[in-house]
Amino acid sequence: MSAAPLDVARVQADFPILKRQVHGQRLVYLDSASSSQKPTAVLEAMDHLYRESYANVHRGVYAIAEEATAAYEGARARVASFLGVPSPSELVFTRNVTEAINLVAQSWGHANLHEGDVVVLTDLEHHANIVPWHILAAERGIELRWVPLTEDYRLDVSHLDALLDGAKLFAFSAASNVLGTLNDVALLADAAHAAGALALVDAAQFAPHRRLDVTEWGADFVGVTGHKMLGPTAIGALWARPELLDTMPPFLGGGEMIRDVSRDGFTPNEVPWKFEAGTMPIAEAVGLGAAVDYLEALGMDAVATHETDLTAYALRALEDRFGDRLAIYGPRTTERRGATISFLFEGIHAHDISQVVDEHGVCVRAGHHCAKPLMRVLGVPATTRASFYVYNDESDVDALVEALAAAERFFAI
Amino acid sequence: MSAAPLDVARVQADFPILKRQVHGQRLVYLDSASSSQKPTAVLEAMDHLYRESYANVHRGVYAIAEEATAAYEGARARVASFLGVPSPSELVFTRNVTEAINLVAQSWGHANLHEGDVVVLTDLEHHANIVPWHILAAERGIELRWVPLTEDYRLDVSHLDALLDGAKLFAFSAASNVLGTLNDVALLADAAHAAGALALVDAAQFAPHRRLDVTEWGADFVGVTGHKMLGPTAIGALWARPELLDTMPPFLGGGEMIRDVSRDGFTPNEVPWKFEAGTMPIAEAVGLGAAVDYLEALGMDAVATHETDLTAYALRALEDRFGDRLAIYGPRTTERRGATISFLFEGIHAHDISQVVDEHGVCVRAGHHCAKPLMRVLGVPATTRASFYVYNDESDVDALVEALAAAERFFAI
Amino acid sequence: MAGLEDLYREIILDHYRAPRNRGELPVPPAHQVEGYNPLCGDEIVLYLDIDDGVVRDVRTGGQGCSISQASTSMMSAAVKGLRIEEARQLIRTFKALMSIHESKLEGETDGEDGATLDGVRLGDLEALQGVVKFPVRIKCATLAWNTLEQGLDEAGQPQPA
Amino acid sequence: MAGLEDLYREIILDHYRAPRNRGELPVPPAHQVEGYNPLCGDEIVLYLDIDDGVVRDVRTGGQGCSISQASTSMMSAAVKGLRIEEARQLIRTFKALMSIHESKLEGETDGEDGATLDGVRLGDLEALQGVVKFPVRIKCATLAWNTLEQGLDEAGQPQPA
Ligand SMILES: Cc1ncc(COP(=O)(O)O)c(C=O)c1O
Ligand SMILES: Cc1ncc(COP(=O)(O)O)c(C=O)c1O
Repeated sequence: MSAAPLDVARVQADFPILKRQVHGQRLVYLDSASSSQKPTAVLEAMDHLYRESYANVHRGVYAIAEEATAAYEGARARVASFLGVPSPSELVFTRNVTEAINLVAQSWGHANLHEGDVVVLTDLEHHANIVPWHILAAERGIELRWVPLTEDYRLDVSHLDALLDGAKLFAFSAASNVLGTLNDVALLADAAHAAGALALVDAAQFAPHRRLDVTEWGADFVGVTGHKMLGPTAIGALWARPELLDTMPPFLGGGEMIRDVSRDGFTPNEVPWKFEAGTMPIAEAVGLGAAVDYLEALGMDAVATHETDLTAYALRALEDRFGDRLAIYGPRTTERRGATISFLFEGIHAHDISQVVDEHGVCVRAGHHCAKPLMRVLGVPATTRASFYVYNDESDVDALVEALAAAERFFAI
Repeated sequence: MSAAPLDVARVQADFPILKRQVHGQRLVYLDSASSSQKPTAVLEAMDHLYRESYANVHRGVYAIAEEATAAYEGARARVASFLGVPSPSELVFTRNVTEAINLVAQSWGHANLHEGDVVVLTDLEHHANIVPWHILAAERGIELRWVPLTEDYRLDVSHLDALLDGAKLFAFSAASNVLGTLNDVALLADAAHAAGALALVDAAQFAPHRRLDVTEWGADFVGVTGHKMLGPTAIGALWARPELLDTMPPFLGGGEMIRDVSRDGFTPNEVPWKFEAGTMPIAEAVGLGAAVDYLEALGMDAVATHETDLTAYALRALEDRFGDRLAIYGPRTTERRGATISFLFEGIHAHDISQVVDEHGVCVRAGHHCAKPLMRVLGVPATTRASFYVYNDESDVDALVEALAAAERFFAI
Repeated sequence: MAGLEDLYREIILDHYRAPRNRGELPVPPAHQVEGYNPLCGDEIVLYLDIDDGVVRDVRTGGQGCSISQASTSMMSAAVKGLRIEEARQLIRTFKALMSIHESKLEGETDGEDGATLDGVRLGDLEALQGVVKFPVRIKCATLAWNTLEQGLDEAGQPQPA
Repeated sequence: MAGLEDLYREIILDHYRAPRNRGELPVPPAHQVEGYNPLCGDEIVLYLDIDDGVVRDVRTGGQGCSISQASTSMMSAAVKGLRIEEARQLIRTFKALMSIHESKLEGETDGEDGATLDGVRLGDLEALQGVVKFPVRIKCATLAWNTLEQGLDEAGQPQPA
């Protein structure tokens, strides 16, 4: 583990897009919570595969097919190790975390959830961890319950045991993509288990930013998504306890996931391939492998420290400059908090803010961030969200503040 | 439409991997039916997106998000036009054709197929177009029927009407990935409709090689897979009649596929986004867009002519050199036939052949090609398969023949 | 390259700051219809008082960005008093305006005759044509109109042949 | 770089051309068990005559490549007459051989003491160790052994502690 602090200038040099200008301004990318940019190492890993060793995997005995298979399975091993997964065979590649959660809902859910069964979610979930359960609820008549928020935008665990009473599954995110809140995953997983429920963790916003160890968390299912953690699009991963993977029925059917097929039926393959139907995201897995290598080289502790420092700087800068005119939706300190900051100006719509700051080269998200139930809880239709990552520095915060000031002037009544 | 014949030398120069050597030999890639190699234009299109305009799509109002959205939706429009799809909104991006077929099985199938309903398949289907129906059969008690083959490895349509009688769906491939057979899609789709069934076409092995026009085919669902048509891994597409897409329930749940979500339920988005849950294969869609541009620039008529000529040459060369010692599983002439040739040597296993020819730089597939029911019909456990594409020429056929001769000597008894 | 002033014309900001026809109407007799923009979370509610084939009154509610709010306000002012067929014609015209490709607009002289399309006078609405240069925002501008169309459909009014 | 001669040793080709113990045994008393290699379509059928804790007889059927056929033939010859615990030990030893990483093998002198692993003599089986250099083929070599293991399990024989 690297104890060296992050050398942000060096990191920035690894991200080609940061050399770009928009509207004649330096690109200030503050939307990594939506999707991160990609370092050269990731792009080159994929390019190298396609230029040197590309073939379909698991299928050919010829040299480049062996190389491609080794690259794909090697990537699985590296991602597994990055997530603290005991054995690569416990890690299923998916398109993204959305598919990972749908896989659990449809495979484990269909086999285990019946009318009247309870699934507990929280008020800060992303649609990816809501809609699959709604679909199941409509099909099966399962009941959904919601863990509410406290005044300071954290999960209110004071009635958790009552909510979990009789539940079969507790599905929650490790980090909120709107509020920046980091949840206490081990505590929530323990509570689930104490109630006899399984714990599913949506780690989409956690894995890119903090060291993640699935065994330390003690959960049962953990999903991540590659494009938010410096990897390419179209690759994500689901870890599940091997006992669960072994007994879960297949999700999608096709090549690769079978052991035998006849006119009368089929026998599924071993895990993880049982859940990997058809030609998989081969180059994308290799890209994600390179991404976790890159993060490991930076050191996840250094990443966390950098992000915490930058968040503290940003919270202070926003407050100093705008005071009460700017409302922050999320914890005001860096304690158990990631580098995602949602906010609103009194009387100016999030969308309009985002449009004006774009003119200054600053990319922030405006909208419901795929968390409409949370928006209802917050009582707003949308927020503006700035999110920071390894390639951001204080000058990016400064650019944001200046651009926001300009937007405030533009819409001044 | 370009009438110029294919300039294979120029095409070869566009595929960086072809410069590679294996075991000290020139790489002779004859496994495009499994997955094609990628031209520089495809790799550069993806690289360009990541280096210049990458952001999540449909979500940001800032400049690079608009550019990425335009690139993604532009790719949809180009792929749609390549496939003769009337409107881009009728084209859903998927991971691969396997997912496209599973989408139909789970969405349309769950809504429309009930106990006792009949789905008709054929004896030459890939597992991707079998296992999803097996899963549904096990869940729902639907009945599967199989269109048999003739002696000359074509679909035996003599009892088609009887087989289709009472069927709800006829799902078949446009081109066999084992035999090379090209089916008469329009005829099969007409027969389905005459019986009151819908027609689903697995066009995985057709779209890369022949001009495809979904409206000319008159089918109801058509699936293709990007990695076999010069595109990257992790992208495929499903076309369906808009009336069908409109009424089909969602497949996976998550961000992007919704219009609204509350604690009580959700409203799906418009098509095609209703079926695109979570962050999609953005760069991969752009790569596939570049791939179809590349194919269109070559001209699909030129591609077809080139492949037919090469197939004729290969069939002749194999017969001249090996006579009856080599059995070909598939039509012996180029009529209604693609450039995929499956064969076996008397007394030598497909796997061993493949291993020995690899030593000569020649990549061929050995195995059941994800078509085990077909293997049972053929009465063999596996075949060796050579498949040709735009970058192959007669010298590749010659290299195959020489390598096979060496393999025959090696295993001579 | 489109600038902010193309998007945020003064008249748009004016409608945004002082929206016309905010409020509710008793339902029934009025029809109530809701629209969402899934991208940005904008919500709009329309109350339509339709009588004898005429849109007698319109009231609007909901929340949204300046573009969607201004467009709602302008729409409400524009359709009030129109016959249903006229309102539908205006919807079509407005949507056509929104689907004109940027490159066409670039060549246009500034609004000289851009104010009519298919012979329909657009008036204030013309100010929204700059939105076309910001593709993501087009849905903000069309939300009110799609919702109106849905409202007219739901109100069971016959569609023109 | 591994060459073909590493994979296709003479003794392997010999077992492939003249497989030992092909045939069937009456079921019951024999146990029948089947194995598949989903990669290449290889199928194998074993008939195991197990009596008093001893593998009295083995017969094999099925189709496959030279490696899987040779491995099946060698396995049948090696386990015939072994006590069940001995057979299980041999399975473990063989699988361990198959999981030795290429780099370790590269450094080895050619089979000098490679013929024992965990103190178990491998005999002819040693010839299969070259398969390790061809990862895709390892499953061909282990198919017979996995099938045997499954057969011993299914035959209800107690597993060693
Ligand atoms: C006819 C046919 N259908 C389906 C598939 C599955 O394609 P994919 O693995 O890309 O989903 C293939 C290729 O393997 C094929 O040849
Ligand atoms: C907490 C959370 N969960 C799930 C998702 C969905 O990720 P994806 O779209 O990659 O599946 C996101 C990101 O959008 C997220 O922030």
